[in-house]
Amino acid sequence: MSHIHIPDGILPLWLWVLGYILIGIFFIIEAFYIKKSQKQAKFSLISIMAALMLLTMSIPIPFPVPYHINLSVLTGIILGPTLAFFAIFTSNLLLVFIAHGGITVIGLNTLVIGIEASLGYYAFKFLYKKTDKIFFSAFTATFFALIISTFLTIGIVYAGTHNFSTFSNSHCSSKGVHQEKLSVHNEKHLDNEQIEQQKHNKTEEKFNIKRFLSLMFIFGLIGWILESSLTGFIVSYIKRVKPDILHKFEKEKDIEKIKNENS
Amino acid sequence: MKIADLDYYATFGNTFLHKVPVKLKLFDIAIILISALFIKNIYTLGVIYAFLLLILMFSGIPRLKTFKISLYPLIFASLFLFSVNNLTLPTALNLIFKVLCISTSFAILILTTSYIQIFKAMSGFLPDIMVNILFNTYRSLFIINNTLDNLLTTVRLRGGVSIFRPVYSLKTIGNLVGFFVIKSIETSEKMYEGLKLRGYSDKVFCSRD
Amino acid sequence: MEKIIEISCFEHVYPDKTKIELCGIEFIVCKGEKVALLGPSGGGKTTLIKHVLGLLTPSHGEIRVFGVDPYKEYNKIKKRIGVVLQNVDEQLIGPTVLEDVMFSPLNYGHSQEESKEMALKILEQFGISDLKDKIIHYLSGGEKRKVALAGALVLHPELLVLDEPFSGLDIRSEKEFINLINQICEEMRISVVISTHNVELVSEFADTMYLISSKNRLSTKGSPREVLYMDEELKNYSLEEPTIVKLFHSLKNEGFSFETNPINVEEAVEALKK
Amino acid sequence: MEKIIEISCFEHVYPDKTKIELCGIEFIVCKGEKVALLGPSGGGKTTLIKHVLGLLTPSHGEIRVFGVDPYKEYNKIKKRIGVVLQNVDEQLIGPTVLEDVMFSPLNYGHSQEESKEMALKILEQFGISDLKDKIIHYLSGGEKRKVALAGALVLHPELLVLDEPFSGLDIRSEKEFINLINQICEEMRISVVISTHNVELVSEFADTMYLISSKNRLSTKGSPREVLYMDEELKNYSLEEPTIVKLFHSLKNEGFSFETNPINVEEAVEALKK
Repeated sequence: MSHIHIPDGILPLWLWVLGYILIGIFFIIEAFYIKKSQKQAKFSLISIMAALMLLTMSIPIPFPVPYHINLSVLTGIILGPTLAFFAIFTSNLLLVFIAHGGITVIGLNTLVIGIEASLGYYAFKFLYKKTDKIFFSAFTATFFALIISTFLTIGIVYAGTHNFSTFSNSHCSSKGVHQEKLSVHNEKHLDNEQIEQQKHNKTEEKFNIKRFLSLMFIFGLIGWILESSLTGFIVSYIKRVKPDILHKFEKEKDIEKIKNENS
Repeated sequence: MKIADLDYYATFGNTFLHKVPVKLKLFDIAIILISALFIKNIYTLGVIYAFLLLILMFSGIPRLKTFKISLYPLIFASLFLFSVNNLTLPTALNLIFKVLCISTSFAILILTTSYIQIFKAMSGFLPDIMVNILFNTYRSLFIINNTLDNLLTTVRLRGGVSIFRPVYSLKTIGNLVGFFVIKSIETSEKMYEGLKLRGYSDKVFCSRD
Repeated sequence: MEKIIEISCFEHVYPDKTKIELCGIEFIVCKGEKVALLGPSGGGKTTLIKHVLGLLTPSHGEIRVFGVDPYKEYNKIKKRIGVVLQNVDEQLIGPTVLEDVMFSPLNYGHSQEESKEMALKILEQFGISDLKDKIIHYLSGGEKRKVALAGALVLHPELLVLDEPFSGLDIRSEKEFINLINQICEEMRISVVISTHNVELVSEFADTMYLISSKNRLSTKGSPREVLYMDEELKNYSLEEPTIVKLFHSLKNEGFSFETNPINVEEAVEALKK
Repeated sequence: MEKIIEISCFEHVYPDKTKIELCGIEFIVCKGEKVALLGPSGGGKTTLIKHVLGLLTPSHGEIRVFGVDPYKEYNKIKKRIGVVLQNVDEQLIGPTVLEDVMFSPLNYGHSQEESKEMALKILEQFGISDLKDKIIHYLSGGEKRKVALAGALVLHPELLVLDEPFSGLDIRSEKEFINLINQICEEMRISVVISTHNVELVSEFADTMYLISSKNRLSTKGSPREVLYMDEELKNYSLEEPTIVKLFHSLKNEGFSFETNPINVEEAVEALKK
């Protein structure tokens, strides 16, 4: 549930434009770095991971909830913490055209899932180095990354919608009036004000962060467990069949081992 | 609906919408997007949506399929609407219309315009590496899609996965995806080898529009 | 004789409106029979096989496998059918050979021990016990095919379906694989349906042959000897005759006459001696 | 004659320690020569080809292509080599046929117009101009192969390298593809290296044949007629003789004698007439 499946039209302009700006800056720096470090060859791997993310979504999961695999943490593990952003951006962009997610939120989406992938990568690297248990490391890393990114999502939605009543025009004006009143209120009018405000609160449309949080968590928890176990199984499989894909982690681990032995 | 099927309609369909220049279509989408984002009047939004439905009705593209695709974002819109205290009908309708306007126009676009055309139109203002990634992703999608189809068919023919043994089923799917990942990575390596042999010089490999 | 597959004139329309129509004669596979579907690539062989396996349902016509409609009730018959599809590479799921062969038994509710026993038994029967701990990914093409076949036969199905089982194999591996199929089918007494575009090999395993044309009409049926000597028919189906058949056709055109229609080297030697 | 490829005894060790050793005789391809590498799957054909293309470098031994070491200086010679790999799908970049064929010219610095002209010309030469706006993944296997070949030849290289170009094609498409290769090579006068496991087809295009064994030693060289009649050699390389050769071997064992060693149907008819 880490995708911001928020459709277009909910988040305010400043927020999603900010998302685009941040991701744009990131990409410019990254593209420069890729060119400098002669890593252009990576585009092939990036695109295959984007294609993988898109296609694995259609794999039916035999659970009563409609759930689709994301593979964001796996993408992080395979591509590394920065290149994963490109794959994630690409898959988001392609998804927009099949009405799966909004076009305005691509920037934010890429940010959140990219951070998820990066966190997953670092968590996996750390855990695998320490424990040498492949399934455990992948599972925990994914679970951890998903929790963080869900909070990030909730935070973004909250930042964008806590003053939700600006949403439709009728409430827009009343809110304006309301704020004006609040700003000019003084001790004398306090009682009056409070009564009025309570009245207003009862009828005002307000984004309920608690309810959203619990909805996200109920759906989220199932998703986290599914995604984490799947990532665990996938990474274990890769480790058994083609360990050189996880080569970079193995190296790290070996160095750690030698260190331990020496100490 | 699968991307491969959508691409097929977009490529081989022959409706009047298929013939509209891509840039014009993207321009229209942009207008609809901006209107949907900034118009707050429910009736205006309703009219735009009705207009889009009308286009869908008479466009000659598969109506039901397109309609179904366009409904998908409603699931998430409703998740959001459930979280609003004292929700009123106008607000709900306002949001639903916004969402539907945008999703319907994208659904119509993707059934009448192939990804290649869209990418080409976009390639003018994207960095080199992004253009390569987009075109290569498109190509990779179709190469590895066959692999996935074969894998899923095999699992089905060999007994399928069962909801009653969740851990075993998850492990099976994990193995399947793991295999798919390995196979895909190998494919990407070979694709890059092929590119190199054909003289790829770290530039954009597709002609920009 | 018990009919395992029965297909009367049927038609399939793909989403892109490609129409595959396989009519003309009935397609029937009896118990214990080995049937080959011969036709050029893209001629509808795989479509037919997908219908038998319940992966597709026809727009018109009826398909019966073990007496039921496979599309609707595949679950009822799935245990009785073993399948190896075209791209073997993408059908082996287990990380190791043993785990892959154990996949079906486990899925059908056998215990871990039972499944392992069954898998080991079939691997032994196939003479590939030594592969059991190998990682699938590093097997050769021929070995992969054997493992896939073992996986398909581990539950002793009554019908074996093979889609283009020889593509990509070198001639030696092809022959080996055919011998294995023939041997196993005899031992287990199962019916087989094989689709192939390889005219040279078809006579070595098939009792009955169906020709499927690129114009997508199923219409010619017969024994390999009959069908392979139908010069005109083969051309219509855009197939080439096997080398031996071609040689004897040429010799006949040169005025020689033979009593028999040889389809393999041994028979050809016999015929030429006379 | 000018030697385009020269390989003396060389050895390659893969990371998993599989050792591929191709020694015995020198592997040489002269200007204008058509050379076939024949051997069973997994016998080192692809390894040899990867060395020629500079994708691998040998642990021992030396490889010279156009006089340079391809691993170190492939850039110098890459324009002179056209390649079609085993899985054409992975080599076609698309999105459309025309754009795919234009890929190499564009990357070698030709302008958009020039590249387009070159691509159109070669497509016409191949008789596939009608495919030019088609999207790659909607082509048939045979068409894809033709497009890949067009893409490899668009810059008129001096050497064409084909790795298993026939796998997965039906016999008719194989023949078509061989005819195309033969015709184009004659027109453009290029040298060709083809790896294949198909003993039946090899005589139809090769001037010289090398046998590569699964024991990974390159050692037998000769014209198809010579090599295909080396009964014992072929067995050592775990290859089967082509049908016609097998027939004539059997006939000779039965006491018949022939003046020639036929390798195709026409020659066989001639021989038998006598």
